[in-house]
Amino acid sequence: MPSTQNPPIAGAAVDPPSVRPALDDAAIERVAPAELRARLEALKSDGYAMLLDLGAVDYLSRKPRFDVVYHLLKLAPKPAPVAEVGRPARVRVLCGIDEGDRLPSVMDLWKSADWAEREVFDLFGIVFEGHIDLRRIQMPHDWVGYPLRKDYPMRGPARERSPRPAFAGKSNVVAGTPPSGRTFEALQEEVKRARES
Amino acid sequence: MSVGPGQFMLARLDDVARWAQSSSVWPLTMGLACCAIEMMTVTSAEYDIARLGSEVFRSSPRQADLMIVSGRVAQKMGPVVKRLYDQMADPKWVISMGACASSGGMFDNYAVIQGVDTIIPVDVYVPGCPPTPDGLLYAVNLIQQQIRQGGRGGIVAKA
Amino acid sequence: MPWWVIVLIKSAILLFVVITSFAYAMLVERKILGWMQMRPGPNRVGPWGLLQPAADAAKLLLKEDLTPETADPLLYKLAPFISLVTAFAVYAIIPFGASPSGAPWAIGNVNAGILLILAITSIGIYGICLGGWASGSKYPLLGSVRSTAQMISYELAMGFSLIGVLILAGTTSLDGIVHAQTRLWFFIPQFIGFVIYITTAVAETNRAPFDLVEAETELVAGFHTEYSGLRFGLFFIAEYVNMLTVSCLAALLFFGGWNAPFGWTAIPGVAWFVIKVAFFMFFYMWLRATLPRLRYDRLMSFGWKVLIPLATLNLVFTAIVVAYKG
Amino acid sequence: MSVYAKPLSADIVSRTDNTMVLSMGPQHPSTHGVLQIVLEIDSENVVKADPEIGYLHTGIEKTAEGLFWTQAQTAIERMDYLAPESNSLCYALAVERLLGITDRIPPRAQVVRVLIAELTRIASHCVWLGTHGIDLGAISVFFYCFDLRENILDFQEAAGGARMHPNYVRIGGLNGDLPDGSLPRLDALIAKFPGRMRELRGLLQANPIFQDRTIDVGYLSPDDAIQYGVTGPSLRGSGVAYDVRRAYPYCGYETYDFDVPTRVEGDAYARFLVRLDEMEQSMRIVEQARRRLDTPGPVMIDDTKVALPPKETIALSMEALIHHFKVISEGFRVPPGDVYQSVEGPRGELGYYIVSNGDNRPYRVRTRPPSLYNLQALKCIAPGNLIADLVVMIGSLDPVFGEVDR
Repeated sequence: MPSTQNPPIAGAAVDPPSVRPALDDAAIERVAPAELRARLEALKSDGYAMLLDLGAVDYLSRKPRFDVVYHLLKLAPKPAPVAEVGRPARVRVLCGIDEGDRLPSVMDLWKSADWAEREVFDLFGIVFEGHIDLRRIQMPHDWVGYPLRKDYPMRGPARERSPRPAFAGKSNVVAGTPPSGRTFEALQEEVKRARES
Repeated sequence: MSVGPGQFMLARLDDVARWAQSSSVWPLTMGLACCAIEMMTVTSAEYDIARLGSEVFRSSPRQADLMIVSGRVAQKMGPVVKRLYDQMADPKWVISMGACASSGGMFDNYAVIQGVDTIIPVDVYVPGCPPTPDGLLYAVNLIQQQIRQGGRGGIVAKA
Repeated sequence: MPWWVIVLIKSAILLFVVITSFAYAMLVERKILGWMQMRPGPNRVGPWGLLQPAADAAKLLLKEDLTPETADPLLYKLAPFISLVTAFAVYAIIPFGASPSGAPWAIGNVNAGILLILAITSIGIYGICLGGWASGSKYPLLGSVRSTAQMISYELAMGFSLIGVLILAGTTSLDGIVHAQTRLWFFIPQFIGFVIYITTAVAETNRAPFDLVEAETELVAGFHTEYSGLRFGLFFIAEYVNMLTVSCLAALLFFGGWNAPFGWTAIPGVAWFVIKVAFFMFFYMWLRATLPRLRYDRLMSFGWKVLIPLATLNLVFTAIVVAYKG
Repeated sequence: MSVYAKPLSADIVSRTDNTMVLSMGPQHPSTHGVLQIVLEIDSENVVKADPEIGYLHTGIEKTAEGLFWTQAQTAIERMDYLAPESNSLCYALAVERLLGITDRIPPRAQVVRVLIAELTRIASHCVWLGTHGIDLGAISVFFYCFDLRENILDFQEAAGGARMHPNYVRIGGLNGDLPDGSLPRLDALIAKFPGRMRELRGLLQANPIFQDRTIDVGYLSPDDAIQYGVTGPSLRGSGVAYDVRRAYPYCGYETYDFDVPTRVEGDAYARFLVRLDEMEQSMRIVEQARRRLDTPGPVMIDDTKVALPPKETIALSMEALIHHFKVISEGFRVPPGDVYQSVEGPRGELGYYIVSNGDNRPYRVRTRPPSLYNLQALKCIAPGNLIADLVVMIGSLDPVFGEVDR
């Protein structure tokens, strides 16, 4: 896939988790998308009451392309002093998924998955089946493209082709017409044109 | 060319107006990112922007004279900033606080508008990441100077 | 000289005094807040910041006057004037001192003075209600709804708290009430009434901790969110003039007006009056620097469930005592 | 892909006849930044609250992918701008794990890291308390808090060179030892702290209006808190004493003597008290760290592959010059692997999931932002309360939008 990144982002994609597991104290599991839901349900009923984090990684040239990473914490949902909490177990569940495939949503298991899944959808374009309100969360709702994918240019498609205007001499005398000629409308136009082409 | 009494009077009134506007610059309560914390700090005891008569932070854009763009302006926030600027009543001034607001700073990426001056006119740029409260105070001083002299345009608050 | 010329001159002097004192009340408030917060406060505009109020006023005057498209144009433009005119009108009957012969220093001496003041200040709140409603925007609307509720719950308790004073003085004219306090200031026999009055007065003038109407951190700027420039300034003026009014009333009704304490008559009566008013103004500023804001519904229940029953009890008790003593 | 995002409009909030939709933010004095909450209100009662975030999305994670390992730290500090050193500490710890040098960090560096992290926590809580006070209308608290914060920032500036983002904690240790004269300054701060805390407690804790505003407001049950992934003081306000410093100690936290304050009430007042207690506990740790600072020692790992060689050796040794040039011009390479490292930030468990593919830049830096998860709980606690309470709830969850949106 041609990339227009600037500066170039590290090239050869390997799958680091398969190279060197267990650098931290979390137990690591790799699950296929079909078994993901069942495995997470089992973990939940096993006492992993908190979904610490839900994120994704794009291994551009790997098959399957994305890893969705779940971090779970075994913490009982009741008031407890320090001694009782102790050192709750952590588990990391990795699930490989290809572009266009869908993952089951875990929003009904852990409510914290709501925004996390929306964020992964927004920035990676991974669709979670069963999420009740899957829409963009970080980017404007009419944004095109998924910025955290490796083939998405760092500065966005709109600006990546055109070098930014000279920095010097930037001042503005009258509202709306800075000497650089880039008003808000012009900027919007530029973005629109870039999106269409 | 002779100066008639009327013209003289007008000139004096203009001076009074400029003095009043420069002595009572009320900023808009609009915090964006890291710089917003330093913007808050400028009201605190050690810096005290109140000395200049500018501690009256107004939350309603209608009543504010000065917009301090304090932090990076995301693509999603850009239209909001523009709208707030449009909602402010004339005369109004803008300080672009910090590297991100002035130029995008270190975040030269898809998400950040590269300089708030692409969407609204800026009067004073303050460098720094974030600028110290002293820097912002100096910028407000420059704004006052600018109002008194009647000019508009991008000034960089260089120490 | 015809009588109306005298009234005009008196009014002009009074207007000047009130405007000056409100302007400097604003500056002093900013200074006092500053000192309480370990900072100097305004000190660059003119010597010691003395020209700050003038600069603020001139700036507001020169600021663009916006009218939102959704606003009701007539009421939107009228509302600040309602607030302002009623705020100033009260001073027509407030006496500041007395000549040696006993005649009060006031523009007009009205028999039913206290009632007139209550009536006029009640109209003032319409400025806030109408202004908020006519802005055609949501935050001002919420602000004006709050002000309506606040008006209903607090006017009543305030009125009740004053009746005790009226019973003791046996008159409704303001200089009569002051004369009745030559021996004993009413805040001693009417202490509960005084506390209720001070509380409701803060609520009436929408000052912290009862500043719900413009609660900045909840409703952006409350009822005047959409106002800019001069009209916003008028609301501002009205607020401070009202603050001055309730301070004057507190001094007149409970602190003996221009009567000197402990027979210290070396200082003239007017000066005593000013000192007392200044004390109450300081009290307001102190409150603002110290207390968090009450919640809207708590304010209502505080008014209805605490203040009004208390004021009623106070009233009944006073009436019984006065009737018993004959 | 045919899934399109729905635009934000009034119709996403279900409305009945009696309600109106009110947009609170993104510019609102008490949303603590650029949060927008689309409220459905019935007079002043909140029927439904839908927080809309992303107004400060900066793409820091993407930017970090394009920078060297050490450079990325600069961008990462800008996430949680109230506690920048917690971010850099967590990131540095994670990268140290990937490099396998965790055990070789000099002890003095660890002590200073603890010191800086705890001072940062106090400074962050100062900003929280000040703004929380302002939200409630108690304006003076703000000034006393910022005065204390100013002292901490002065210390930080002396140590790292900048007030807010000093980038003092580095991969492998610290950017230089504490400068001369900073320990007396620290002692003065330690001496000043209890008095200031008494003032702050006096102004708010026993104030009946403040109690009235915060007690029983924003009740978050332990069950809900864990469901929503709430951590930090907000979770401990609900009674669960989960603290990363105790559960997964780092930087030698297991050798410090401190309590983990908890409350079982779960309301805004409980969270307020937990944070105040936490400030005092942090000061306890600072005092202990201060005592350990009397013994001098190195503050950077003795490994010129990762750390810059000492400045004075560069002019004398060819090898040092080469190492210096290599580290500056192309950074260092980190063996491939992935790691999840978390620290207890002022807002809760701040975690970094970092993937390295063996290059000199991070392949992926995923943050576990405590504010994002804490703020989500707002959807649970907001309905059924007044707008005035909503302000209290946002304040008591203490979100920082640099971190929520990144």
